Amino acid sequence: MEYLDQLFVFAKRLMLDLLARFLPDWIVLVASMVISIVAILIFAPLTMMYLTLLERKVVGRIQNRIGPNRVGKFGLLQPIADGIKMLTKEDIVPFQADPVLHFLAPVIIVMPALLIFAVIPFGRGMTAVDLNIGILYFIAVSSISTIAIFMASWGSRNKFSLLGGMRTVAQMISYEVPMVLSVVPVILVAETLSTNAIIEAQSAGWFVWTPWGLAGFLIFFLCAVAECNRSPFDIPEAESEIVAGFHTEYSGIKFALFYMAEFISVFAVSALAVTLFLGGWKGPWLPSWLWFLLKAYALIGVMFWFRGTLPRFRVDQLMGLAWKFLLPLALINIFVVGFWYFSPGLWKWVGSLGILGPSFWIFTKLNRSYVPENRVYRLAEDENNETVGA
Amino acid sequence: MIFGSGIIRGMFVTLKNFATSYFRKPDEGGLFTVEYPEKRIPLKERFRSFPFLVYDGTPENLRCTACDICARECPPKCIYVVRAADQDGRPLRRPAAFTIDYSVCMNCGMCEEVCPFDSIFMDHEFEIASQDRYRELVYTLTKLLKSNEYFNNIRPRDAQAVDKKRREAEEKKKLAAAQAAKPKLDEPPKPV
Amino acid sequence: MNISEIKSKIESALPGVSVKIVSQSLLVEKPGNLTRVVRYLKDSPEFRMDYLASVTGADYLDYLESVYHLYSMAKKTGPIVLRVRVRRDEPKIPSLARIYRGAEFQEREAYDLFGILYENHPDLRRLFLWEGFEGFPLRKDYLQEDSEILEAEDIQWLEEHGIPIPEDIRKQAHELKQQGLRALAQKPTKESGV
Amino acid sequence: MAFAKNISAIDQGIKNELAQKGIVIATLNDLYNWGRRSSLWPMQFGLACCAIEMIATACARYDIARFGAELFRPSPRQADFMIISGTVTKKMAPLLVRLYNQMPEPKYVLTMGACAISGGPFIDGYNVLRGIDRYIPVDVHLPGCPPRPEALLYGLIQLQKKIDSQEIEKCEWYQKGLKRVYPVPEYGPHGLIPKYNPEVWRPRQEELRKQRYGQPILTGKKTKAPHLDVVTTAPSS
Amino acid sequence: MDEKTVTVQDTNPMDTETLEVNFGPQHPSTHGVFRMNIVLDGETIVSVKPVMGYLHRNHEQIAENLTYAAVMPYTDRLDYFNSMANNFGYALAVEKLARIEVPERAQYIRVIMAELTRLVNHVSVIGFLLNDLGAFFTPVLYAFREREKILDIFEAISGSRMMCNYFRFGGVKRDVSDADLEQIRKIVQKFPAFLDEFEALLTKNEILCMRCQNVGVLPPDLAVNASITGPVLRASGVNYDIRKVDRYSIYERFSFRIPLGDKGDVYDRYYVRILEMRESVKILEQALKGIRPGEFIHPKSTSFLKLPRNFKPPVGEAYGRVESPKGELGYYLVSDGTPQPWRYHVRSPSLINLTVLEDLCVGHKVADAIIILGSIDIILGELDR
Repeated sequence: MEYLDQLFVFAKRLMLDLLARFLPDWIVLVASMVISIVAILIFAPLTMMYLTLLERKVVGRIQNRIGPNRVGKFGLLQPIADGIKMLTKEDIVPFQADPVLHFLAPVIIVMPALLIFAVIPFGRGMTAVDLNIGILYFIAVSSISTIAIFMASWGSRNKFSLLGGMRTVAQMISYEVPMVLSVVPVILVAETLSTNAIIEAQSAGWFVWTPWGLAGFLIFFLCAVAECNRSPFDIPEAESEIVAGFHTEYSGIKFALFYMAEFISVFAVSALAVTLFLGGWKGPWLPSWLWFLLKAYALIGVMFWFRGTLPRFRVDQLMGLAWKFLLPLALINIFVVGFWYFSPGLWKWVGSLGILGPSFWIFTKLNRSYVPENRVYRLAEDENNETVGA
Repeated sequence: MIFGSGIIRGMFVTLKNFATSYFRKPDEGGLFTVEYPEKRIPLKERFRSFPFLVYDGTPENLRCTACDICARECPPKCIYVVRAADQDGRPLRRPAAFTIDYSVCMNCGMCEEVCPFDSIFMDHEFEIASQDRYRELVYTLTKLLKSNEYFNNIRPRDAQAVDKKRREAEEKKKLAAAQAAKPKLDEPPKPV
Repeated sequence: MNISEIKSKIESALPGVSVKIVSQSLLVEKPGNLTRVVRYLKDSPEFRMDYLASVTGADYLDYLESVYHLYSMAKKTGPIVLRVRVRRDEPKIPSLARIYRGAEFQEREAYDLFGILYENHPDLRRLFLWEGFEGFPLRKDYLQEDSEILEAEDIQWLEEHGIPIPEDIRKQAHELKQQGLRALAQKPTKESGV
Repeated sequence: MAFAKNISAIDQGIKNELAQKGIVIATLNDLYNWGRRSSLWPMQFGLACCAIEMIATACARYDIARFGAELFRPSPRQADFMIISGTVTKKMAPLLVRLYNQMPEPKYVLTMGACAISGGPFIDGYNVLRGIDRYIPVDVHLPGCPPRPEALLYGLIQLQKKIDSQEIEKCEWYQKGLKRVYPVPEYGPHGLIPKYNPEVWRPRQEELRKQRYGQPILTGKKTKAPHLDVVTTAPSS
Repeated sequence: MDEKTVTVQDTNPMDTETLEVNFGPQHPSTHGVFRMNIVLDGETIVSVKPVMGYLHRNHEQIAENLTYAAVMPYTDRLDYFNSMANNFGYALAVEKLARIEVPERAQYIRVIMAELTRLVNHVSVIGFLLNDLGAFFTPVLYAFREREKILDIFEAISGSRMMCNYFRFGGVKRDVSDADLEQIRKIVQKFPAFLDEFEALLTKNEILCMRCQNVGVLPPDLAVNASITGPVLRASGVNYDIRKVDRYSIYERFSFRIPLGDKGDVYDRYYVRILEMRESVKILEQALKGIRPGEFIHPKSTSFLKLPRNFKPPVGEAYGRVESPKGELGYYLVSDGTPQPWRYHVRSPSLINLTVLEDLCVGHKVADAIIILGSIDIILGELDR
C-alpha cells in the first residue's frame, strides 16, 4: 500500500540515488528538477489530449449518442489523430495581422497553464515545488493568460477576435477578484499559503463540509469555470456570437496550443479546487495520487456536464454576476470564517448559516433583474369571425 | 424558489440522459445512434432516391417505350431520352439512349408518377458519391436498367401491385387480340 | 359584405377616387389615389384593415401591376384585394411603407424583381440581388445570361488575375464582341417542354 | 518521377506481402494519412436544405462524431474540409471562394446535394450558380436532394478513402510555391464575372441539357397576358 | 469576416468609436446565409441592417415556367423544415383557383401532417434558439431525436424525410396505412412526456430566463402594423391564428386554443411555441380519433395526376394562405389558362417577420441580436426564395 501510494516518489528517488553515486550534488539537484519538469511536460499534454476525448464522449452520452469510437478502440486514438493532423496543418498568418503578437500569443498562453502544475500536490509528497506561497503563485501565474489572449485578439486584426479579446479581459479580471477572495477563508483557517500545508490542515475534515467552505467552494468553482472560459461563461469564444473569439484567426498547431491551454487550465483549476476545499489527496484505501486524480476528474466532469447543459450568459450579466453577486458573497464569506473561527460549538453552524443564508437571499433580491419572472399566458378559445370581400 | 434551482433541475435532465444512454432502449432515452456503415436503419418501402428503369427478364426486354413523358414532366429537366429507330429511320418503341443526370435530379418522384408504362421507378440506392460529376453521375441506359426482381425486392408492395396490373392488362390484351383474331402487332407507334 | 358594396363605400367616402372591380378585387384606377384608399380602409371603423398581408408585383406585358391583400386582425375579416396598374416605362406607385411597416420588405422585393418604383419608400434598394445588377428578372422580357460562354469582360478579368485562358475560349469571346452580341439565353433549340 | 513511382510500387508490393503475413508496417505516409483521415473537422456553415440534413448527421441518430468529425469549426482557419450543403447562388459564390481561400492546407471540399454540384433543381435560375466546381476544385460529389444523413457519412468515408490514397511526397500543398488560392469572382450586371474559372472547370462538349433544351429562356416565353378583367365568377373559397 | 474596417463615426473627441461588424453570411448562428451588418458601440447595438438574397434561388421564376403539379416539389424546398405545411398552402391556393374539392379522409391526413410538421418545426426552433444562447448542442440534439421519429413517419408515408412532395390538388399522393397511423399515435402519445422533459431542461433555467426575458420586446401594435404573423405575433398578445380565422381545411372540427403571450419578448416567443406544441398534440389526438376510411384523393383529380400538362385552371387569381409554423404562408397565383401559372408569388412569413429586426435589436447587446433572430425563426429558403 505504502509502495503504491509513493510509487512515483520512490521512482524519482531511485533515479536520483543512481545518479548520486557517480555525479556531484548539484547535478543531482538539476536532475531532480528536470525529472519533475519532464513528468509535468508529459502529463499535461496527455491530460489535455484525453480530456478532449473525455469531453466529446461525455457530451455525446449526455446527448444520447456515442461520440468518437472508430479511431482506435473506443476512439482512444482520436486525440493522437487530432494531434497529427494539427501538426501537419498549414499555419496561416493573416495578411494584416501583427506577426510577432500573432506568433507569441499561443506560446505565452500555454506557459502559465503549465507553470501552475508546479505547485499542485498530486499526492503525498508529490508536489514539484512545495512553495510556501503556493496559492499566491497560482494567482499570480494564472493571470498571465489574460495577456496572451489579448495579444492573440489584438494581433489577429479581426473584429471577432477583438470582441472576444475585450470580453476575455473584462471577464478574467472580474472573476479573479471573487476567486481570490474565496480562497482567503481557506488561507485564514489553514494559516498558510502552501498547498501541501492546506491539505494537511484538512486532516480533520474537508473544508467543503463547513458552511463557509461550501460557499467558498461554490464561488471558487464558478470563478474557476469562468477563468477557463468554459460554459456557461464561455463568452470569449462564444461560437454562436463571435465565431471563435480570440482564436478565430489561428490554424494548425497554434490553434492546438490554445486548445491545450484551455484544457490544461481546466485540469489545473480543478486540481486547485480539490486542494483547497476537497481535502486534496486525502482519502481512505486508495493511493493518494489516485484520490487526487479522481476528485479532480470529478470536478472536470462537472464542467463537462455544465457544458452539455447550460446556455451561456450575456456579457453584462456575466460581469454583474461577478461584481454584484459573487464578490459580496465572497466578502461576507470572509466575515463568516472569522465568526466560525472564534465562536464555540454549535454556534459556529447556527451563526455561519444564519449569515450566509440571508445574505444569499438578499443578494438575489437585490439583483432582481436576474431572477426569472413568472409569466402568465392566455389561451384564447374560439372567436366569431365574418368574412368580407371574396 | 431558490435562485439556481431551475439550473439544477436542467442538470438532472442531462444527467438522466447520460445515465440512461447506457442501459435504456433507443426510443426510451437510450443510445439513439445507429452505427451506419455496419448497422443500418431499415429503409422504408416508399423511400425514393433516384430513378431507375425496370426490365422484365432480360435487359433487352425493357418496359420503356421512349414516350418522353417523364422527360417533359421532370421538374428540373434531368431526363434525356432518345428514341431508337430501325434501319429505315422509322421510330421504334424503345429508347436508343436514356440518360438521367443524377447530379440534377431532385428525387421528387414525378417521373414515377407520370410514367404510363410502369417503367421508371425510384430506387433505394443512396450510396452514390463520386469525384467526377460528369463521368459518374450522369447515368446512361446500361447503368439505369435494373430487373423487375430487384424492384420486387426493394419495394415488394408497389412491385406486386404493378405486376398485377400489368398481368391483367396483358390478359385483357390477349383476350381482345383473340376476339379480333386479326392482331396488328407491327403497327408503328405514332411519333411524339 | 360583397365586393361591389365595398367599391361603392370607398367611392362615396372618397370623392374623386374611382375604383374598378377586376376579378373580385378592386383596381384603383389612379395610382396616386392608392394611399387615400388604403388609409380609408385602415382607419374607417367599418373595415379596420390593419394588416397588410401581401404585396406583390406582376408583369402583364402591357402594364405592371402591384397587388395588395388587406386583412383585418381586429375584426378578423378579409381579404380586400387592391391592385394598381402602371405603365412599364414609368412604373411609379406610392409606397405603403409609411402606413404599414410590413410593406417595407415586400415593396423592396417587388422593386428588385419587377422594377416597380415605390415613391416615398424609406429605403428602396435591391433586396435579393446586388447593386449593379441590370434588369428586373421577373419581368417577362428579361433574358438571363448564358452561363457557359465567356464574354470579353470575363476574359479581361481573367487576364488581370493572371489566369491562363485557353485559345478557343478567347476566340469565342472575341467573336461575340465583334458581332456586338451578348451571351444571353438563346431560343430553345427544341420544344423545351416547359 | 518514374523512379519514385517504381519505388512506391515496390513498397506497396512488399507491404501487401507483409500484411498477408500479419505484419503491419506503418510508414510515415500511413501515419500522416491516418491522422488526417481520422480527424476531419468540417466547417460549420449551412447554405440551404442540405444543411439541415448535415445537422441531422451530427445529431444522435447518425452521429458523425463516431468518425471524429463532429467538431464543426465556425472559423475557416480551423477547418479541414468544407461541406457545401445547399444551393450556391451567384450572390454567395464569391464568399464561398473566399472561405475556401481562407482554409489552411490540406483542405477538401465535399459538395452535398444536387444544388451544390450542378445547380440541381434550381439550375435554370438567374441567380443560381451551376455548380461550385466552376470556381474551386471539389473532391467528392454527393448527389441527392437532399442526400440522406447516411449518404453524407458515405461521402465522408469516400473522402477518407481519397485521403488514404494520397502520398506525402506528392501532395500538392507541399509543392514549392503552390498555394491553392483561387481568385474571387465579382458581381457583374447579369451574374458573376467570370462565369467560370477555366483553370478549374471547362464546359463540356457533351452537355446534354444544352443540346436538348438550349438555354431555356425562362422568363419571357409567354407572349399573351391573361385578362383578369373579363373574369366574372369568383373562385369559390 | 471579410471586411475589416473600423469606422470613426464622429469627430467629437468624447464619442467612442463604433465598430461595424458583419455577421454572416457564413456565421454559425445566422440560420443559413443571412447577413446582418451590425454597428456596435462597445457591445451595444446601434443599428442592424439585414442583407439577404444569398439564397435567392429564383423559386418564383422557375415555378412560373413549370406545370402546376411540378411546382409542388419546389414548395418543399421553400421552408425546408416544414415541407408539408408548404405543400398545404400551395395545394389550397391551386384548389381555390381550379375549384377542386378535397375528400374528408384527405383533409384529415393533411391536418395530421401539418400538425406533425408544426411539432417538428417548433421543437427544432427551440433547439436552435438554445444553440444561439450557447447551450452546446444538447437541446438541438434532443429536439432532433424527436424530429427523427416524426421524419421516419414522413418517410414511410411520402417517401422522403424532408422533401415530402406529398400533397396533391384534391387530396394527397398516397393513402396512409393503418400501421402508419398506429405509429403516429404512438409518437403523439409520447410527445407530451418529451415536452415535459424539454421544459424541465429549459423553462425555469435561470440563465435562459436572464437571457430571454425582457429582450427584444415587440409591442402588439407594431407587430400588427409590420404584418408580423405566427408565434411571433401571438407572443405579443395578438389573437390571430389563420387556422381559427379562415377555418381552412377542417380545422373548425377540432377544439384547440391559441396561446397568447404576455410581453412579446424572446422568452414569450419561446414559451408560446411550447404551448402551441401542446395544442397541436391535442389536434392530432382528435384527428387520429376522427379519421375514417375513405378516398385519399378526389377521383376527378387522379386524371391530371397522370398528365400534369393537361391541368389548366381557368383564368383568374387566387390567394391561399395557411398558418405555417412560421406564420402566414400565402401563395398568390394568377392563371392564364395554360398549364403554367402566369404569376406565382409566395408571401413568406420569414421575410416579413424580419421587418422589425432592427426595432427589436437596437439598444441590446450583440448576443441578444442573435437570440432575437433565433426567436423570430427564419428559414433562408423561404426568406430569399
